[in-house]
Amino acid sequence: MFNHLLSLLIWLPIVGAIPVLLAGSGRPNTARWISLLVAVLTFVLSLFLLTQYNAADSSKQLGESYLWIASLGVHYGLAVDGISVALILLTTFVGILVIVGAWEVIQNKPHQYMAAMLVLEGLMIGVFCATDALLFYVFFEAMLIPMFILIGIWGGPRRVYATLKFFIYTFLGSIFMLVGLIYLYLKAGSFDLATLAALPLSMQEQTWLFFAFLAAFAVKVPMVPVHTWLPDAHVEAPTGGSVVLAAVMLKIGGYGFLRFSLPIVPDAADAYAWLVIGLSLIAVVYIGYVALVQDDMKKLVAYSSVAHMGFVTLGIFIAFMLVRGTGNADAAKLGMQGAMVQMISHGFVSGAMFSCIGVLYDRLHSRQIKDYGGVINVMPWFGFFYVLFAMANSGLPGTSGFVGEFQVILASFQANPWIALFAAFTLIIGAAYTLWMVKRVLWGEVTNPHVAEMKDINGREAFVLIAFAAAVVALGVWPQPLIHLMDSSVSQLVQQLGNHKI
Amino acid sequence: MITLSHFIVLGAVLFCIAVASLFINRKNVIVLLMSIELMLLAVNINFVAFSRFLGDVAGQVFVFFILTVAAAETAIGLAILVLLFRNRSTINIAEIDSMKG
Amino acid sequence: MAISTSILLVIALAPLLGCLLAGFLGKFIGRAGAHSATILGVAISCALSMYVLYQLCTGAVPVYNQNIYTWFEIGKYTATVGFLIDKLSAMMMVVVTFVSLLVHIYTIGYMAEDDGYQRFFSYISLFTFSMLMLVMSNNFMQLFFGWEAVGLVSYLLIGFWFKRPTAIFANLKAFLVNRVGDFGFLLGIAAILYFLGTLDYSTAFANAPSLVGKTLQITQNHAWDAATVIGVLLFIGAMGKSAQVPLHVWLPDSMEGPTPISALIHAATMVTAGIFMVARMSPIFELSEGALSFIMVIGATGALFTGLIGIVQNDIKRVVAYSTLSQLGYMTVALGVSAYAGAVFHLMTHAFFKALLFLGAGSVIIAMHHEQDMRYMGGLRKYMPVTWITMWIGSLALCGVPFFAGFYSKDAIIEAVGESHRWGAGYAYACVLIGAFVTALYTFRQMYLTFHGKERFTVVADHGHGHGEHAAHHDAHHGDAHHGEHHDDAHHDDHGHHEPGVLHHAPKESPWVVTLPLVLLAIPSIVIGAIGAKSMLYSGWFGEAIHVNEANNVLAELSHEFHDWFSAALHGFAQWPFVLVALAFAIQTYIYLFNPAVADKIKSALKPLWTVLDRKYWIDDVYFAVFAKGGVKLGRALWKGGDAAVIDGVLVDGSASLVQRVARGVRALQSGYLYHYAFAMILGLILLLGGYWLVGQ
Amino acid sequence: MPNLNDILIMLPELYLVAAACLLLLVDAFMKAEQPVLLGLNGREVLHWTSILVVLVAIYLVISGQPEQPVRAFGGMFVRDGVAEILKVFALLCVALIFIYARSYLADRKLFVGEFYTLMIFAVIGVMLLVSAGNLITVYLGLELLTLSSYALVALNRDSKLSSEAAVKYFVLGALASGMLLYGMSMVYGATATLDLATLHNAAAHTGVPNLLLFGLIFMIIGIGFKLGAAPFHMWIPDVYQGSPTAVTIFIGSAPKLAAFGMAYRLLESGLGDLSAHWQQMLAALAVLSLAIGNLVAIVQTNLKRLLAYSTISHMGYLLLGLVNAGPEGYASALFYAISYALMGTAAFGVILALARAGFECEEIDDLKGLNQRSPWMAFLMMLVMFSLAGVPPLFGFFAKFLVLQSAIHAGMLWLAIVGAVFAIIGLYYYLRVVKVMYFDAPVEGTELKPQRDPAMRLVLSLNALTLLVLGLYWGPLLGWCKSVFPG
Repeated sequence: MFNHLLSLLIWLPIVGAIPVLLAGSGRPNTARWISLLVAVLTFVLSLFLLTQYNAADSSKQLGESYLWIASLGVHYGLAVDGISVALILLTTFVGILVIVGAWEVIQNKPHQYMAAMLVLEGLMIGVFCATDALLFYVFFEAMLIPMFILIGIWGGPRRVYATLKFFIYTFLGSIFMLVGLIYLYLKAGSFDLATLAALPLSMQEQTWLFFAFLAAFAVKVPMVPVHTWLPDAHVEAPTGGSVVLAAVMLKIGGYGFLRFSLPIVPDAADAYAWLVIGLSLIAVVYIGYVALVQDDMKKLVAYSSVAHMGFVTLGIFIAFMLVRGTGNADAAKLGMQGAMVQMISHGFVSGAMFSCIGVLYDRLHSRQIKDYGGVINVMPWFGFFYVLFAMANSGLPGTSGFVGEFQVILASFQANPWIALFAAFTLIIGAAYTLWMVKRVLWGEVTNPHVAEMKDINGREAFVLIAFAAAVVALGVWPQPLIHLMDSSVSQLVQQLGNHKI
Repeated sequence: MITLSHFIVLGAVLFCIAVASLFINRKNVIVLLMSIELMLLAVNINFVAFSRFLGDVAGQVFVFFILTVAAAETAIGLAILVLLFRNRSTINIAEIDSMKG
Repeated sequence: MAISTSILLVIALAPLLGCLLAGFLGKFIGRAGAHSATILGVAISCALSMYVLYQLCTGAVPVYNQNIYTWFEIGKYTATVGFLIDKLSAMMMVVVTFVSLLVHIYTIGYMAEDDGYQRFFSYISLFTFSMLMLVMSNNFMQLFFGWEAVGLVSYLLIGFWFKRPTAIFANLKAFLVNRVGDFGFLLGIAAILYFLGTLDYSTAFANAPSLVGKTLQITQNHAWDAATVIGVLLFIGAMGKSAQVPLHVWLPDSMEGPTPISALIHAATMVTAGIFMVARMSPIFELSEGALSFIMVIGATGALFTGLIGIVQNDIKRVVAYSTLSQLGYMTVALGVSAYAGAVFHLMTHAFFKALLFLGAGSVIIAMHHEQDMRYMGGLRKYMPVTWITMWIGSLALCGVPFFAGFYSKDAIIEAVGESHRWGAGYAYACVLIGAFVTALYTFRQMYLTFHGKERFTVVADHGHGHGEHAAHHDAHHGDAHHGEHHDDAHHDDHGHHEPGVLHHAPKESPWVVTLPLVLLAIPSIVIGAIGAKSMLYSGWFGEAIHVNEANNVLAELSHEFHDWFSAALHGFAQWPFVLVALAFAIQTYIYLFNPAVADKIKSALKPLWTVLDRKYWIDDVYFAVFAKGGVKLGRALWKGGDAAVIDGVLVDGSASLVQRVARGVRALQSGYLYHYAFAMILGLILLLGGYWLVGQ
Repeated sequence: MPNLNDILIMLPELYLVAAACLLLLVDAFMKAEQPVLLGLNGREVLHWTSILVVLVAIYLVISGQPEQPVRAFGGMFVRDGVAEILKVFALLCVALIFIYARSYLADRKLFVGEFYTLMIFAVIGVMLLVSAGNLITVYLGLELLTLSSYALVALNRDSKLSSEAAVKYFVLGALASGMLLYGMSMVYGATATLDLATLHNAAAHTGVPNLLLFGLIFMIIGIGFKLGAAPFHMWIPDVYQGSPTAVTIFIGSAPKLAAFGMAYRLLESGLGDLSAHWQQMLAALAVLSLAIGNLVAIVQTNLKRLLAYSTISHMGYLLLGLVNAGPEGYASALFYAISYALMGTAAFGVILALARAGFECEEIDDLKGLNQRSPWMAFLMMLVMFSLAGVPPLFGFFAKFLVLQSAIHAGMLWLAIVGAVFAIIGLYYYLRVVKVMYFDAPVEGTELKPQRDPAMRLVLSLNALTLLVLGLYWGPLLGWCKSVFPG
């Protein structure tokens, strides 16, 4: 079984979606239970990664490779390193929670919703496992389909605009990557990522390829200025969609940078690191201000996601300045680890924030901040979680939100104090937009009579929020296990950064 | 002396007339059918001329095929014309524009 | 023998356990359960802290410095969680847990009628845990954890009465202003990691001398001294947490929280974290004259100018709050002149007497049915003698009257500033000296307004027949309050609703749970100075914990003149500070006991000055306009202008609609006419021929 | 002289001609409405017999396939791997169309024998065209295909749109074949041969006289017209819209395979040495097709018209493969043509399945709320749409991937980027169809259920699911495509 653990992880949810679909709209509960079963099974399977994966070994593990397209030499190649393992665990973890979170909330065709979620989960796991660029691309793009459906069917009033924007935006970015990949394939005769990483490329080639990759991943992360699909997608998506989108899908952008931009075009990435760093800092400051004035909770959290993902790109690209500029590989590792931890943490925190907003939305059917106020009076338990996640979102130490930002800021300072200065601005602006929202939603007198009728969270919601809270706090109090898991992989990546290709 | 060029130029002129009448004529579908015939005839002249000057009979054989097919084509064309007239009571091409965009 | 790790863990975790019990199982264990659990937790902490301090004092154990677990380890960079227990931290632990314990007890009385009883206990225990993590830390990461965690609890507690608009405004403000400080602090930590390569205190301090001569490249041809950069950045953190000018604006507003936490957090412990931190970092700060001068000037400014505002305040808690700002300024000045021990000593004495003053103020507030405006008080001494006396003790300590605790610490600071030759010391000296006078002015004014003179309130029986208007108001008030079943004296969150100066019961002395802490705090407020002065100030009691360069050691200079606590106190009567205090006492006694009208006359005579103080130098207004409103404006401009107009409007939707327009144009070519179609084919032919011809050329 | 071997080589075609004639007779003498065999009435017998005929033809094509390319009738007819693949898929398309079209035709009283025989004649044309070894065969095959198509387009004699479409198709088709012939005459004049193999060699010997290039340009117009590449695409939208859907589905599938075959025969087998010249021209046509097809599709409201413009854009992609002018490029173009044929049949198949008497289901809005009414049909259509849009893991993506790769390999990176950019624009209108099916509420009072024809449902499902299956496992098909173009 462990020989095919990765395949199993990918295909179990996807195949599991079939019986869910077959259950049909007539038997929603059957569909729900099957999907929960599948999600739980997948999660349990993914836990085996922890035992099967040897964190001390930096090479890719649990590999599977079959010739997929013989005439092109394309392989169905899967393998994981520490970073992938962490992200897969995040995916399967969130996978359960969105199923539970949607339990009775989704009344319209729940079987299709659950099936789409499961397919999405499998595809996302596939992205994190693929070692073949074409396979990666297939998973990367295929993800859009279930997400498109999720937002489009179960979304809010402007769902069509949002989902089309989401799909086309992402497609726009990735199609250029496809062209880049084909170019690489023709040059290397293989789509194998390791082969591509070893392929010598001139600076001009690297530059073009770098921007092709940037187009794909910058949209996915998303980085300023290609972030505007995210607020719309989040606002319109159903809660589960938002959770998956924020918690996992955005990470794929960051993951892509690690797998493509860094090893394949290191010199161009180094040459344009300033650009990515600059955009990341703009994301922190500019988006911080934009988030401040949002009237819609989901939009606010969506913008805050953009700002937080800025730390991911910052952490990844600061590594170039550190390795190549100052030769401080450990600091580069610090930044890179910070980026990784930030990815995982943001997965929990944003997922939790969106779940919280979902809880509110299910009661009042509004996401407008002004419709709320004084929620704590009627929903004290909810208030506890909301404050906890808000604090995590504003990077309070002791929660996971702090760890990554802390590491990235520390590393940035090593490269250039000014970068750290702008990055650290998130401390202020992040707290400002998050807590201002908390103030307007949670605190105060109940002014809206409908708010007065809201019931505190039920057991199912509590389960979701407790799970998120446990993850947020555990990671915040003791991040070392996660860091250890990724350590050797990150070291290897940092080492690769130093390799010149020209 | 009549050279190959003369035949080719004749074919070209006929062909151009046929093509031009295809889009200059805005009245009648029957004229279109005639233009098409003319176009094929221009081609035939080319083939025959080439065949004669190159000393290869294949070109002339081709002409037979073209003539045959042209007959079939005209038959179908006329049949369609009849249909058109039956359905729309006109064969004026300027009025056949219900599908566009 | 060494300090046992498990004891330290118990000290830190016992309050946390109490917090969790009271917080999560509050409903289940009930009010008594909640306060028992938390008090027990803190009491254990307090007792063990005292034991640890005792061990250290007797010299039975060496300094404890161990890591508990690794937080992260990346290459050569590690962050750990661990404890550094020396006399400095042990003293802080005792102060924190002791005041916390008393506040816990006090709370039983103060919050007796509040719905959020369990929640409150949970919060203050959480605070105790956080504060302990802060002071016990042996590294910068954990320090920052504690630093922010106390900020969180402060946020929660200021906004404890979350229905009050002012409270939830104040807590947001407090958190954000603190975050500005933390912003600097975090950069300071990053700078330490950059220059010293570690987050661990002992290694960092050991390496600190290597900072000399290092610079940080700021622009192409401009570099700053490394130690100064670190020092200033770290101190920015302290400015936020310890409410130094110009980041002091949150502290007065934080009085929106219940009084016990004003005493615990916003007077005795949390706000002194910055002072503690600078003292802890003394090996680094000692390397930078520039940073220390900066600290001194900031501190001195705060000491004087925030004190001035205290003179015009009418809210009893706000007077104490401004006095806290002023006293924090004193401590900071002491840090600035390298008199770290003086600062820490003042921190300790201040913790006791300021907690006392706050709790006393709270006791008055209970008696006044949550009326906090001193204009409606007066003559309370006969209703509540214990409060009256203890508050006087606190006030005298605050003013630095000889023999009281505050005298020893404050006088030492003033003299130390006088001794210092650091840049700006003259200004600082003037500030602290005038500050002493100002302190006395507002302190005595507060005491007189509250306890002496005429009663300026009226007692109206609660059975309000015949007081139709009042009754209606009263009922309306009951209707909208969430705990309508409670009686009047439980209205913590509604003082704005009261008719000012109208009470439904006569004021009476508070219950023993309230007065006991007052008494227990009054004792150290008198004696702790005399006990600690010699050792803590002049005998290097802190040992290695505080490092002062020989040249900067002003306290060493002073130590030559200090013989014992008694003679020092006698000597103090002949010093300028006491003269100023006595003068202030005379003035205020005249005005408030004998001729209250003078106060108003002075007020109108100095109207412009009064306005400046009343408006708090307009700093709050400017901040609100520039940062809050300006930030929102900026955000809106960026959103509407950047995201909505440029990116979405022009680039995204713009290109989409461009495509649509082009598509409509191209669509028109498909006219439906057969001859157009044929023409298109001919055009294609011409195109190909033309292209071929062009290429052929 | 023709011998038995020649006849055996051409057996599938000859068999089909015979079968078609037989069907014509059967149709003439069998009572259409009465039970004839096994309880089936005459029409149904005809229907199933036709399907059987086509399936047997597929068998004959595959089973008789020689190892090496062989030529018959003095080189007029070539039977090689390319021809085999194209014939198999063209016949397969016809078989699918027979299955899909039955209910549609029956609802419209078009369930007549002519449909079947004309279709079979048309596919014989396709087969001749793709097996052509001589310009004459090319012409004959092409005309057999197009003449049958004209008749098919006008099958619904009472429809105004059908007759209009037929006229347009006819006139433009005649113009195109006229140009093709004119080009052929020029090529003949330049090389003195009509045989493609000889032509290939002759072109190599004579160099590149202007006459030859002149002829090439005219021939490319003929090819462009058959493919429907801009600017020779104008007939496509109107014909797609005007024809009965049962015919549109044919025009959108098998003839595209034929067009590829024709391009391959004329350009590679005949004028392969001129590739440097025609590559540029095809590139220009490709760009125009991509632009016009994708752009105008955006503003369509009629589903058939939308698919028509989508065809134009897809032919642009197919040309991306052809411009490579190498075995790899031809393989990718062939792969593309096959994928397009399968997607086209599936797309129109869904429309056919949903259409009723009095309800054509040809407006995009007709599909509103399909997911509510018939989730399975919606799912199939969604697969087709995502495949057409080129979203992995569906078949259409890999086809696009391969042609982009060919273009880049041919050194035309810019062309690949143009293709990529227009793929994004194209995505929009496919998504719009999905949007209408999934996100819009159904119109009250409409039924929107598929026809109760189990064979059709099953085959249609298989057809659409194939797009997914081939997307996941397309290696063998690509291998087959590659194997027929020896490097």
